[in-house]
Amino acid sequence: MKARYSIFSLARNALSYHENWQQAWHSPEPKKSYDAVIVGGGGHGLVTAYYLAKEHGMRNIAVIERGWLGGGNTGRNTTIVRSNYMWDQSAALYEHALKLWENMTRELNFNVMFSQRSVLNLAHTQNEVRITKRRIHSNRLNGIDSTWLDPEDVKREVPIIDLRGGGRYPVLGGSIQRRAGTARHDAVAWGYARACSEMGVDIIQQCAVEGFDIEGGQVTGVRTSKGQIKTNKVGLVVAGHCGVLANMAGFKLPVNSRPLQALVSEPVKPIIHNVVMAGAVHAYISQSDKGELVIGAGTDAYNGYSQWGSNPVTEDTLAAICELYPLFRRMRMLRQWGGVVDTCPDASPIIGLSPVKGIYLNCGWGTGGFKATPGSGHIFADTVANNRPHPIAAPFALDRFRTGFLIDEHAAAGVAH
Amino acid sequence: MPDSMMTTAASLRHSPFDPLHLAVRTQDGLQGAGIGLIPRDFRGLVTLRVDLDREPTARQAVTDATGLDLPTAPNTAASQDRLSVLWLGPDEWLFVVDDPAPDAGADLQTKLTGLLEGVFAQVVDVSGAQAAIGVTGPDAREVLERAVPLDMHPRSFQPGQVKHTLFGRHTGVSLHLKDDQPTLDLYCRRSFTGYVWRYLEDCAKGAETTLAVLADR
Amino acid sequence: MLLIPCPYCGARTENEFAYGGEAHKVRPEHPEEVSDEAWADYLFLQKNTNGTYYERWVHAHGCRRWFNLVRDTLTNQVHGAYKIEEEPPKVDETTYV
Amino acid sequence: MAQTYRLQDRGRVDLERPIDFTFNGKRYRGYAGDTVASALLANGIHLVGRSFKYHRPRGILGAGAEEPNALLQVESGPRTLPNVRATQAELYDGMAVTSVNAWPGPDTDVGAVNQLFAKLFPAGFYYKTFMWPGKAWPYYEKVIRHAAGLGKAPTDPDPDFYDKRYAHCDVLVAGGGPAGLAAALTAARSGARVVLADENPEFGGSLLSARETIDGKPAIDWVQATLDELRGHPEVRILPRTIVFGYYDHNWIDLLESRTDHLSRKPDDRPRQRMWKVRAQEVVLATGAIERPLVFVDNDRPGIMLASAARSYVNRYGVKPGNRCVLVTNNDGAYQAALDMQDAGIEIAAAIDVRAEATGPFTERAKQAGIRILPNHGVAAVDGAKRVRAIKAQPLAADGERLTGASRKIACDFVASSGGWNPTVHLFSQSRGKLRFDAETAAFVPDRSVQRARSAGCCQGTWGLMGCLKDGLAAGAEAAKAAGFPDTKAGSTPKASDDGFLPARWLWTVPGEQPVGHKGKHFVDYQNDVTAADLLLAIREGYTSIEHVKRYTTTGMATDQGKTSNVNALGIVSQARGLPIPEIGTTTFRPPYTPVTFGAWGGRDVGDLFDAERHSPMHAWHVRAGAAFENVGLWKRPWYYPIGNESMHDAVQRESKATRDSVGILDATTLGRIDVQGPDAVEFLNRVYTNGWKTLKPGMARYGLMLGEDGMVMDDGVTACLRENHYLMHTTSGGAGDVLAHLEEYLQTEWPELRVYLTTVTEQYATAALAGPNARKLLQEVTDIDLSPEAFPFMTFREGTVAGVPARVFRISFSGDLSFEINVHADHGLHMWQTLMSVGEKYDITPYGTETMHVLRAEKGFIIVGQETDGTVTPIDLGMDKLCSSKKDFIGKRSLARPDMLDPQRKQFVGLLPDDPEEVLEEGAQLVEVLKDAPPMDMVGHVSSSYMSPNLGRSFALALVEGGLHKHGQKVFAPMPGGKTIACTITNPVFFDPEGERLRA
Ligand SMILES: Cc1cc2nc3c(=O)[nH]c(=O)nc-3n(C[C@H](O)[C@H](O)[C@H](O)COP(=O)(O)OP(=O)(O)OC[C@H]3O[C@@H](n4cnc5c(N)ncnc54)[C@H](O)[C@@H]3O)c2cc1C
Ligand SMILES: NC(=O)c1ccc[n+]([C@@H]2O[C@H](COP(=O)([O-])OP(=O)(O)OC[C@H]3O[C@@H](n4cnc5c(N)ncnc54)[C@H](O)[C@@H]3O)[C@@H](O)[C@H]2O)c1
Ligand SMILES: Cc1cc2nc3c(=O)[nH]c(=O)nc-3n(C[C@H](O)[C@H](O)[C@H](O)COP(=O)(O)O)c2cc1C
Ligand SMILES: [Zn+2]
Repeated sequence: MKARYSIFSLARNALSYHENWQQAWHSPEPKKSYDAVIVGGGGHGLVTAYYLAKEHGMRNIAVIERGWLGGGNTGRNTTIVRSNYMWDQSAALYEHALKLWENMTRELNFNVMFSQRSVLNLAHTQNEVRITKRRIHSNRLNGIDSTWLDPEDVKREVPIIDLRGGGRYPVLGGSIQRRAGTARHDAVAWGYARACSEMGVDIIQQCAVEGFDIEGGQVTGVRTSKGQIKTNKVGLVVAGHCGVLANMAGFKLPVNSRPLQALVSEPVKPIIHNVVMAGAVHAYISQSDKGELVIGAGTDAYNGYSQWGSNPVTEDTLAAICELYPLFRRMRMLRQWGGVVDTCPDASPIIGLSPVKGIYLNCGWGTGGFKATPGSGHIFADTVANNRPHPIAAPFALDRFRTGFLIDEHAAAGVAH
Repeated sequence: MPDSMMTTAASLRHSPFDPLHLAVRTQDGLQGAGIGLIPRDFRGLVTLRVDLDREPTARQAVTDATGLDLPTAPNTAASQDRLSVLWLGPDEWLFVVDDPAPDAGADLQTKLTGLLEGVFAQVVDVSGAQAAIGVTGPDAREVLERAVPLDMHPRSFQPGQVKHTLFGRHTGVSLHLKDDQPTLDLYCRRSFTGYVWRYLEDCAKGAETTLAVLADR
Repeated sequence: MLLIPCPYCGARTENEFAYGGEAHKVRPEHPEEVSDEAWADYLFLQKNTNGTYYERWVHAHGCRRWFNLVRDTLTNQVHGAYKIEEEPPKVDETTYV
Repeated sequence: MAQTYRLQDRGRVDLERPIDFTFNGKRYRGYAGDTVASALLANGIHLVGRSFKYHRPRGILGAGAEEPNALLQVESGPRTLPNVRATQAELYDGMAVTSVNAWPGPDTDVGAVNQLFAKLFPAGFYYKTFMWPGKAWPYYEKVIRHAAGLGKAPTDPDPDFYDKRYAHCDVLVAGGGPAGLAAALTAARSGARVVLADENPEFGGSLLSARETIDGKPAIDWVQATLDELRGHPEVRILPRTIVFGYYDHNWIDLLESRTDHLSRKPDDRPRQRMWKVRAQEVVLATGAIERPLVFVDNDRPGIMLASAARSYVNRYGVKPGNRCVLVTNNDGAYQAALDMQDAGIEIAAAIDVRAEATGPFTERAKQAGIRILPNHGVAAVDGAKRVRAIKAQPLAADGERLTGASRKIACDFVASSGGWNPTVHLFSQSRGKLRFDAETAAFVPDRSVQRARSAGCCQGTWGLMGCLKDGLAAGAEAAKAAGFPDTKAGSTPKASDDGFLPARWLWTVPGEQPVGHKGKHFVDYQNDVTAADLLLAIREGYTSIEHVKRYTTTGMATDQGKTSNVNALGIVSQARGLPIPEIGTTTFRPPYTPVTFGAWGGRDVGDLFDAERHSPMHAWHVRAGAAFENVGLWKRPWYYPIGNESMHDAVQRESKATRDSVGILDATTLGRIDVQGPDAVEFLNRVYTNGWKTLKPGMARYGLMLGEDGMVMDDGVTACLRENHYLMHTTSGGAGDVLAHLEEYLQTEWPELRVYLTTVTEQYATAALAGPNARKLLQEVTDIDLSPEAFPFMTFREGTVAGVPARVFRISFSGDLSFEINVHADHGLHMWQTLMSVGEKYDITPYGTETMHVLRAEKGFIIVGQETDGTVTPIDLGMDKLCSSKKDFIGKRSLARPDMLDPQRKQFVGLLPDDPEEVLEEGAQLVEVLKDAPPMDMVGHVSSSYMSPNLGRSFALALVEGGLHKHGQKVFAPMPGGKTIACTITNPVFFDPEGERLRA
């Protein structure tokens, strides 16, 4: 049993100079075989393992991570969490996740700093106004909190914004979801890893999956850089690398991998208190608890697996930030990086079965899967354990690209961060 | 028909520069300015599209119509008297008639179309669709390098060359380098004239040089 | 900012170009005769290679021609460009995990 | 005011030019050439701020970009700048700087209470607490947020402007020390275009801080001579105050040039900063090296600084950091600083040397100079919280992990510390070059370049001056040659000394009296308050990967990005894990090298130039008429034309009615137009539109619907047959660019056999749409075209003159009324418009904007792509399946046959009439069939367009409703916020003139 974290345990440990803290998770060598192998030690993979162990009694399982835990998009995203999606299917999925976020810190006994500071989505054109209102009405009737803001309301929420948008893109209004916000991204990975480890899940880092053993259309094992592992259930949760693993397993996905970039400014005293997204000009901003402005940009225009992101995209985003927040022109960029996101034609994820028996898919989250982390893992664990899609996952099956039942979130917004 | 409308069509024209209310300096020269911009009102512009491999007779037909040999080397232009032809792509050229007459473009179009009868080609009058801005002066390259990603250095952009490129963030322009003063003609889409002009003004400011608006011709 | 060798105009910066995705995808000659699966394959499925990738680009702010490029999607190294009607150049292909 | 610590006999500041400035409100004096840091030190000030987490008093550690402590707020008001490194900020007259993160000031800082609880704040403590009670996190968070951050963001708009430019060169040299200057020289001699950039106001790099000679003369003479020669080469561009901050793909390199920050009065006409976006054929990196501090207990006390910084203050700025110095070092090189200081009259109280034996060329000279050296000693303790007063030295045990024996206290007023050197490999790493760990110097050095770049001088681990010069000369020559220039040969290297800093001992934590973490703090990352104990804790808790260590402890994540802390952290982690440093690896170097202003990235692409505004030839007229404008793509289109104080609603009602009653005029110039020509033009149209084109004769026009290959509606518009094989296609205003790109792609890649050419002619024409019952009468007054219905039927066009200029007039209608669209050469647009306005006066002609256009078309049930459609709507959904030919293939056709496209329950296009004719539905409102008391409710559709119509005398709307095509007459409800519900009836979407009599009139 792990020691619980609290102010008291901190005080107690302070007396022994913090020399007696236990490991948050163990790093064992892989066993010869597992009941299920989750490929990808990002948030989604870890949550999947967590619920497989917790709700489906599967303890002989492993999470296999090529690099370091949480080092994929989980560790490089702008951490926006919201559930105000337009289509019913998406709303169900993201709201399921948001509810789990609201209890995550206590469930894990690990403070993930889920900060429900509210998320605003600005509308800059008449068309955006129409789409935003359509989304708000839909949210409301789906039981999700979402309200329209007139420009003056936007100004009240974000006093530093220039409603004139530099003259070119005036703010015509926007939506606000007050239950939405941000979270400490690394803590999510660490908190779930700790909880998994406690239930006996093997977390194996620095171990890349390099191939699959497939017999008669059924997966029988994975080949990794640390050797062969037998298993007949494999969950692929590798975000931008889903195409690479699908190719290994002999099928293709409707996914393009693209670098998506973000950047932070130097830390300053609190100046912006919520998350503000401006789809029309591709700029998303919030301020972390450490003080830096966290800014998200658009994806590169072309496929790529490089974790940087192209230069013109940075320029465009910072120009937009200067437009909406003229007083940030003198702020300085401290660090810029990228992650490889898995974009689907309809900007919705793929969750469910794959063409290979025993291989399950959880991918296509693109620019916006962090917010889904707990919900995604929860319904995916159910899917893996029971070999059929969880009801919330059902509409997100790969087959929709054959039948045409796309869940096109482009219709609702430019980009789905 | 009301009397006011009986005037000739020519005087009823407005160039894309009219709304900019430019203070054009009519005396000669830059007078110390680092860059001069010249609103080149009213040019005859015609696009030609033809695949010279597919249509071997086209080349001669064009020469018959214009006296110019179509430049086939990428990024080049040919000029003679008041007519230039700019390479825009492997099967695309822009003819520029340096003549303010309202029908300059239409006339050339008619002529080319006639001579290319039976040839698979496209000839389109685009005199209204584009605006031409002359750019000259010792700082012209420095200023333009703020607007376009091209290398403007004489080693890589020589007189007689034309390059089509991105201008600012949103629009394409063609740059035709005419001499090493340098003097260039910049062609942009008409609706972007204000953007391009203001952008160039701002580039001059950024380059810490002075800008003069010079009269055409 | 990539430097892309347009087969017509020469090397220009990335922001003059627009991307067109995987190259050598061919629209079925008779779409009505192909299965839903095959159609979905044409419409949506991607090789999405991590490594040597054959892809379409158009010189949007240049000569407006479409052409193909061979690029390493991990390193962004460009192996060459060729016209739509040309054969791809010979390159040592790499794929990464 | 006296600058007690100013040396009169050395330094490069201009003693003739005193400069007054204030620090925390108090006036001080410095000289031209000073940085804020050197000026403060000249005035005896070390304490400049407080640390991030513990609010510990902090001083000045470095003398350049590496500074982690002395971050200040420069100025207040609109030009304020947070987090400026005092060591880089050039002093100017009247400059006002203040401490950050300290209230009321660094001397008496309230936040310092944090130090009392420091024991509760180890790395990652926040993950373990603030969890109780459950809902309290927001309150904790508020407190945490207020404690965080350093300086204050400006709160006023920036008064400055920024320049941004592209540049191309053959050789870019980053860094202007001896190596960089030498490289620029040989490159320049070859005739190559060279850009040489250095972040400092002066070139010379570390030579500015040194007292070395080159060819027997002061090194600075060589710098001068080199610069003079470089200035004589016309193709060389020399950029001082310019950081090379980002190295991207394909030798694309970003630079930031500072233009006015160092000026007292900022000229209006000069940009504050300039961003250079450089494509370099070849690159020489000559970025030097950064000294690392030693990690000993309480090594953050004000007065403790890097040995190289102390040397720099003495030699470059003519400032004594104090009168009595203790050197703490693990290497020989630091004695060079001690010697220079001693020469300047500073007493070297002692040198605490952690090496078992203090040896090496500089050490020997120090011994000769009488400097007392304590070899094999560690630092037991540091006295003095706000300024170091004394340091306690004690011998090291044999393993170097503990202290042993008797300690002695050495009084001092500052400490110079040296833990070795890190080559500045940031740019090399950004270029994805591979690093190699050099065990001898315990440093990462460049191994293999991935891009066309090479390193020279200290940044590649060449430590002696002569070696640096040689490197530089060779690298410059090689780069020029690789860029295609004649071989200039590096030539012979000027004579200079060639000492390195070895021997050294790599003791990553210098032990103190008590074990690390027990008493006192061993700082690794000063700025983020990360200690050696924090690193050890992270490893103990399983955060063993260096990336986890970084994120758990935040080491290296501050504004200095770990410039001084990086390798020390690796050393400590390596020791704790028992793995060699190369196996630990480094974290990723990312741009920018030092922080870069957002405004410079934005450059001129802000304000009016943020996005291009496209204007029609009639734009100025609309502005004069007082129109309100709407963005449509990049176009500015008149939205409505209010008269006096008229509201938008009133204006639109008036415009709509006036048009239906008499005649209205709309600027339709923005419609996309594509000239389509070639023998296969009809075949092409057949493939790209859903409907058939074979029967369209010259003079006729037809509406076409265009789909994406996924079967979804993409665009629509009217295409006219001008002649055989020659068509003019119209697209939507916003869609024009995409449509042309889409069509060209198919032509060039799928159907190269089709003989068709496309050319955009959108702006060739200016277009006015005249609509309303009096349109014909009005137009007939100004045209020679016979407008009679017989001569000019609906869906045809005619050519002639209008207002005396050549025109092509289409008889098509988007308003549903009798309508003519008049196209003239763009040059004639304004004339045509004005003529129609003046002749139209007698018909009360009314200009109308896009909003009225929307009302009128909606009354007719005409869709707008992007409003009725959203990328998920098929022609079948719109009830336009009749427009989809069954006889041919077209783009998107196959997709319409997929199973889910045929589902009768898809959302389909309908009209809606609210039960209350006064009630205007909100666009975007969702519709339900079964009302519930509260959400959730099942939605069956949404309102896409909704208006009050003065012509119908009531409100109406368009919507998409599940199975709607077969639900005409049924009821649906729009539940609104606040409990209100709007009941409506589903109808046919054509509300006005269903037989089309008006439009054919
Ligand atoms: C810059 C940026 C900003 C973003 N902003 C937001 C936002 O604000 N809000 C939001 O909701 N979402 C955002 N996202 C998206 C979000 O980060 C992702 O959708 C989400 O984190 C994906 O989580 P994951 O667990 O599926 O993937 P990851 O965290 O990427 O985990 C996948 C893991 O699989 C591993 N892997 C890959 N190949 C192999 C292999 N062969 N063998 C073993 N392991 C392998 C990877 O190393 C990686 O650790 C953003 C993304 C980026 C890049
Ligand atoms: N013997 C030793 O132990 C030792 C240690 C360090 C330095 N040195 C001496 O220092 C000198 C090193 O010469 P060098 O030319 O290699 O380095 P340098 O330090 O003299 O010059 C590097 C220059 O590059 C600048 N710079 C660094 N990064 C930059 C960037 N991104 N953008 C713009 N400017 C940047 C620095 O400010 C500096 O001015 C030699 O004289 C050497 O002997 C010796
Ligand atoms: C929300 C968020 C906040 C961050 N804040 C900082 C920061 O304050 N300082 C910093 O150096 N990096 C910060 N980073 C960036 C990380 O240092 C790192 O660049 C990112 O996780 C990608 O990893 P990589 O650069 O190692 O590839 C932040 C990242 C995220 C996702
Ligand atoms: Zn080209």
